[in-house]
Amino acid sequence: MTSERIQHLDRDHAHYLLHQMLRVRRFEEKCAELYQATKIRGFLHLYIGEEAIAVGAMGVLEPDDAVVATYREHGHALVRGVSGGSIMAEMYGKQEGCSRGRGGSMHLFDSETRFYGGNGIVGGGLPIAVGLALADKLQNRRNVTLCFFGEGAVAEGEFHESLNLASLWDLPVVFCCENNLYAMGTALERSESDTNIAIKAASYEMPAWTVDGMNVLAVEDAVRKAVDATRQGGGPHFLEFRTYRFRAHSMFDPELYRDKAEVAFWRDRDPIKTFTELLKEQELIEDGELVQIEEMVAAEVEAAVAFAEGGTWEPVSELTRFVYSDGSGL
Amino acid sequence: MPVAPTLVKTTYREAVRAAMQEALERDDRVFLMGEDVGAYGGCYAVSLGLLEEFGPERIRDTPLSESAFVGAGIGAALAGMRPIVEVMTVNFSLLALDQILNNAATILHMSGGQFNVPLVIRMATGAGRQLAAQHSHSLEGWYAHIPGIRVLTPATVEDARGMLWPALMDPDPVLIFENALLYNLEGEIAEDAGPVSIDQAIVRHSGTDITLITYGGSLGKTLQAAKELQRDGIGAEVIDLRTLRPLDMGTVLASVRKTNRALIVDEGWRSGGISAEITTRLVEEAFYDLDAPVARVCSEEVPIPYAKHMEEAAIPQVPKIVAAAREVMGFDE
Amino acid sequence: MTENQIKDTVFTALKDVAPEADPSSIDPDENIQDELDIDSIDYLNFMMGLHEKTGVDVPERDYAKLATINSAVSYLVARVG
Amino acid sequence: MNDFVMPSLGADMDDGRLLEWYVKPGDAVKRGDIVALVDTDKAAIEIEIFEDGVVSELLVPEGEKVPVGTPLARIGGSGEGAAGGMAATLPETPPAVAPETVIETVGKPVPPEVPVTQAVSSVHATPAARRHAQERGVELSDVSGTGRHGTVTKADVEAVAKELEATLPAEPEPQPKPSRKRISPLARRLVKELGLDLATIEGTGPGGTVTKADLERAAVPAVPKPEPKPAATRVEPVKAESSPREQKQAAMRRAIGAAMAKSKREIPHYYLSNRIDVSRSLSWLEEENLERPITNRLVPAVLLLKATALAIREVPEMNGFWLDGGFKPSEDIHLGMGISLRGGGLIAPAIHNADQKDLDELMADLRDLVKRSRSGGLKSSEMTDATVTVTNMGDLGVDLVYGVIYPPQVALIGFGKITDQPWVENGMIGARPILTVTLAADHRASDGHRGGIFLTTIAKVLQDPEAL
Repeated sequence: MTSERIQHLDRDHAHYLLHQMLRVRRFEEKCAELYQATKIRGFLHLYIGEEAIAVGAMGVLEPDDAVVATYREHGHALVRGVSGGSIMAEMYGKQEGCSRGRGGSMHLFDSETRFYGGNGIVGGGLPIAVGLALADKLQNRRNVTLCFFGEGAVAEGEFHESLNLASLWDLPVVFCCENNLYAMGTALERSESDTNIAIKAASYEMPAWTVDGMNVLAVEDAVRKAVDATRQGGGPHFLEFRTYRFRAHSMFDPELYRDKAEVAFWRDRDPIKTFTELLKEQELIEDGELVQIEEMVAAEVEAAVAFAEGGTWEPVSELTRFVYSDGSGL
Repeated sequence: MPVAPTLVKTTYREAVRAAMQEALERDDRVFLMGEDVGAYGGCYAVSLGLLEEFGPERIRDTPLSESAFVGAGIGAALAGMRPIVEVMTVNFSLLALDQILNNAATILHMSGGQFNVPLVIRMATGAGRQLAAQHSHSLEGWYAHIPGIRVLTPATVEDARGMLWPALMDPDPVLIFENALLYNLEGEIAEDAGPVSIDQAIVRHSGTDITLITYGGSLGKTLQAAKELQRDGIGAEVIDLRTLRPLDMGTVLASVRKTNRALIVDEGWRSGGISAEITTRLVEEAFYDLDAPVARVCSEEVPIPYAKHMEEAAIPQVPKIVAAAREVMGFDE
Repeated sequence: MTENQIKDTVFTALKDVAPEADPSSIDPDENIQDELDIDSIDYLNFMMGLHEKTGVDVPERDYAKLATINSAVSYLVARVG
Repeated sequence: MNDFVMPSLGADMDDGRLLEWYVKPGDAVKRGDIVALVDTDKAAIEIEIFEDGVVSELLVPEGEKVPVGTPLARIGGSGEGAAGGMAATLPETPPAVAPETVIETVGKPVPPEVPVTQAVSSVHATPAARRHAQERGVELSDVSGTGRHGTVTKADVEAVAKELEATLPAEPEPQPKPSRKRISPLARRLVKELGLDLATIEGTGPGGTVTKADLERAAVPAVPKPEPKPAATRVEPVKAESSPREQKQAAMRRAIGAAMAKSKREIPHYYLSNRIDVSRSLSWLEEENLERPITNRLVPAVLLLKATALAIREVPEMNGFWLDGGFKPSEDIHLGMGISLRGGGLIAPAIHNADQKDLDELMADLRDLVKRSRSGGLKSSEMTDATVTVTNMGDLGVDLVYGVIYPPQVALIGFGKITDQPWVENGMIGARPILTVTLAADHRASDGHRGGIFLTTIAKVLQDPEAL
C-alpha cells in the first residue's frame, strides 16, 4: 500500500470500509453459532478472513452492474446491499428470505441489486457472467459484470471456456478469483501445474493482476482500475486476490490438510485487524468510534436474527411455484 | 367464402431456418449462437445464409465450449435477451449438462421467482445415419426428466416452422430436439404458417382399435405402421406427443379410453425412458380402461452400432411396430 | 311329516345357512350355534328356513327350545300337522 | 449460568464423542475460544464457544458420546473482561438452544455417569434386516449385531428367527399364490359395474384373459362396443384354474395379517369403553318382534348399528379415512360390518348410508350381507366402501372387543355380549342386560374427548329405541 494512497484516505470512507468488513465478520460469526444451534442447516461456507475482497470490490460498482458469486457469498450479498435480515431469513429457510427459502446459504439471489446468485457448482457461475456481459454489450448498456469464484474453479473447464469466450467477444466482465489457497482441502500446488493464476488468465489476452486480498485498500484500487477500464470498453479484466479463509471449508471440516502455524500466520494478517491498526496509527479513527461501529453492527446482526426468527414458513402448497414462470408444475 | 391458404413446398430444414429468420426479424433481442452456425452455415445447413442477412453480432460462431456458450445463453437470457443457442447435437449437450440442469432449470426456483431464463436451446438428435455410439443418442426423454425446462420434439414441417416463436416467447428455458433424419423431410405448409402449440399432443391418424404413441423421428415410421395395420383391419390411432415436457396426457388418455390399447414407439432406450413414464401414467390414470398390457417399441439396450444392418436392428422400425401392435391386439404371429 | 322328514328338513335348513358344514356329523344334543359357529343372523335365517319348509312360526321367546338338533326336531314334531 | 451444549456440525450429525476438554472448571472463556475436541462420524473437530464466561462445571467426561444438544458444561457469568475491543462490545449471547427434535427424543439432559450411548441409541440395523425381522416376527432388540459397528444384518435376524422356530411349533408351509382368473382391467371394471358373474364368462383373449369382447359375447346388452375386434375371432379359450378353498383362506389370512400389521404399525390407537343398559332396547325389540312374522323380525344388532350410525352423525371424526397424512372425513356413513367366515377369515362389507335407513331396511341389508358373505357373492365395492367398521362379537360370548382399526379408516366400534349384570340406578341395585361397547379410534383423527361423546351418544340413543 503506497503511502500516497493512505494520505488520500478519506476519514468517512475509511470508516465505511471498516464498517462493511465488520458487518460481514460479525454476521458470519453469528451464522456459525446459529448453525451449531441447528437454526441454520445445509452447507454453510464462511467467508471470515476474506472480507476485504467483497468490501473493496462492491464499493466500486454502479447500481446497474451485475454480480455473480459462489457458495461462499454471504459477504458479497451483504455488502452489495442485500439486507442482512433477508439473508439470515434465507438461511433459516423462511419465505422472507432473499430467495424465499428456496436457496439457502449457497443460493442468495436479489434482483434489486442484480445479484445473480451464489452458485453451488464450482465454476458454474462463470459462463453465466459471460452471458450477462454479452447481453449488456449487445444492448449497448455500460454495465459491468463482476464474477467471483475461488481458485478451485481454475481447474474446471468452464474457467477456460469462459475466459476465452469473454476475451474473444471483448465482453465487459471482471473476473475476480479469490485465491484462498485451498479447494476444500486440496492445496493449490497439489491441483495446479502452474500456481500463478493471473498468468493463466493473461494467456487469454486480458489484463490480469495479482492483488493482496487481505488489504481492503489494495483490493479497492485494483477493482476500480479493472472496472473502469472494462466499462470504457477495455474488455474483460482478471484479478487474482491472494487471501485466506480463517475458518474451516464448511462447518463439518476437521482441517486436517493445513497446519495451525499456517492459519496463525494468516490470522496475523487479518484484514480487519490490520486495517483497524492502520486507521488508529493514522489517527483516522478513535476508540469511541470503533465501539460505535461495533454497536451498530451488533444491532444489525441482532435485528437480522430477529427478522429471521420472526419469519414464516412458506406453505407447502406453494412447493411447485417457480418451477415455471406461470406457476405450473408442467 | 374462406380462401384456402396457399400451400408451399418446403423441407424441415428450411422450415427451421424460416422460423429463425422470422424471429430475428421480429425481435431485436433474439440472436443465434453455436458452433459453426455462421460462416459454415450450420452443421446441418439450417442457418445457411443467416450470417449474411443478420451479421456476426446476431449470428455468433462460438468456440467448441458447450458449457460456456450454453451458460452464456443463460446469462444473456437473464439479462433480457432471447437467445437461440444451437448445440450441434444432443451428444455434445452433455458437455453443457451442468449449465442446463444446475442453472437453466433451477435459477427461477432457487431465486424464489426473481430470475427467469427465457432461453431456447436447439439440438439435433437421433440415430440412423451410421454414426455409431457417440453420435446417435436420443436423450430427449432424459431431458424431459428435469422440472424447470420444456422439451419440444417437432416431427413435422409445420411444427418445425411453428414451435420456435412460442418457445422464444416462453419465459422459461425450452429445449427443441430436431431429429437429424427429418431435416430433409419434405412437406407442404401454408405460406403464412404461424405458431403452433407447444404443450399439446396431436392425433396424426385416427383409429379405434389401438393407440400408437410416438414423437419426433419415429412419427413417420409409426404412421407407416398404422397403414399396414389398416390392411389387417386394425384401426390404429397415432398420437404425436410433440412435447415431452409437459406431457399432454389428456390427448393420450382420451385416445386410449377409446381404443383400450396402447403401444409406445420411442427411439430412446427402454429402461427409465419417456416410454416408461407414459406407461406408468397410463397405468395410473387409465388402468381400468385397458384391455391389454401397455406395450413398447424402443431402441435396443445397446450403444448404437455402426454397421447398417446392426443399427437398423437397434432402433424402432416399421415391422417391429406392426408386430408389437398385432401382439397387443391378441394376434400370435 | 315324519320325524325323519323333519330331521332332514332341519339339516337342510342348517345347510342353507352353513353350507360348508355337515349337520349330520354333529352331536344332536349339543348347542347348534356353538357347534356350527353361527351367529344370530344365521340363526334367524335358520328359523326362517324352518318356517318356509314346515310352516311353523317360531316366536322369539321359543328360540331356546330349538337350541339342539334333537330339541328342534321334537319342537317341530309337536307343531307340524 | 448457561449450558454449553454439544453443537450440530451438520444435518447428518446426531451425536458426538467428547474426546478432550481444553478447559477446566474455573477457566475463563470468551466467545470464539476452542474449548473441546469432539469426535464425529466424520472426524475429530475442535469446537468453539459462543459466549464469554467462566467454566463452572464440566458435565460430560472425556470419552463419552452424547447426542447433539446435550449440555456439555455450565458456563457462569463473565467474571473476567475477556477480550478487549470488538468482542467485548458484543451483546450478550443468548443461551445456545438445543434443537427441539433432540429434546423430544432425548428427554432431560443425561447425567454424566450414565452411559448415554446405550440409553438413547436405538438398534442399528440394515434395511433388509428390519424388513426381515418384521416378516419373521423377530424383535430387533433381541438380536445382537455382527455387522460393522454392531449393525444388525439380515443374517443375524435369520439366526434368531431359526432359534425361535426351533422352540415353536412349525408353521405350515406357505401356500402357493392361488391362481387368479386373468381379466383385463377394463373387463374387470365392466363386470363389476354391470354386476356380472365373472365365473360364468369365458376368456378368449391371450392366455384365457377375459376382455371386453368376451363380455359382449356373453350377450350383455349394456356393454357398448359396436364393431367386433379381430382378436375376438381366433383365440382358443383357456379355462382358469379353480383355486382350492384352503389356498383362498391362506391368502385371506395373509391379507388380513398385512392390513392389521399396517394398522398396528401406523395407527396410534386409543381405546374407550362404555357399559350400556340395553333393557329398554331389548324389551322394545321383544314387543316389536312379537307382532312381526318371522320373516320380518329384527335382531338386536340392527339397533346397535342404527345407534352407531346416528352417533357418527354427531361425532363425524369417527367416519372417514386417514390418507396422505391427513384425515378425510366422509359425508356418507357406510358401516363396515365385521363378519367372520366359518373356517377362518374375516370380512367387513359395507351397509351403505346406514344412518338414512330404517330398521327394516338395515335388517334386510344385514341378512343379505351375511348370507352373501358366507356364499361368496359380495361385490368388491361393498368390500371397499366402508367408512367405519362395526364388529359385533356378542354372539360368540365375547364381553369386550379390543378393536384393531381397518386402515385407512379411523375407528372401529365393537359390541360385546349382552349379559345380565348387577346395575345400580338411583341408589338401587338390580339385574339388567348390559352390553359393553368399545371404541378403537385413530388418535391422529380424534381424541378421547370426542370418542367419549361418541360412545355416550350410542348409549343415549339406545335408551330411546322407538326413535331409531
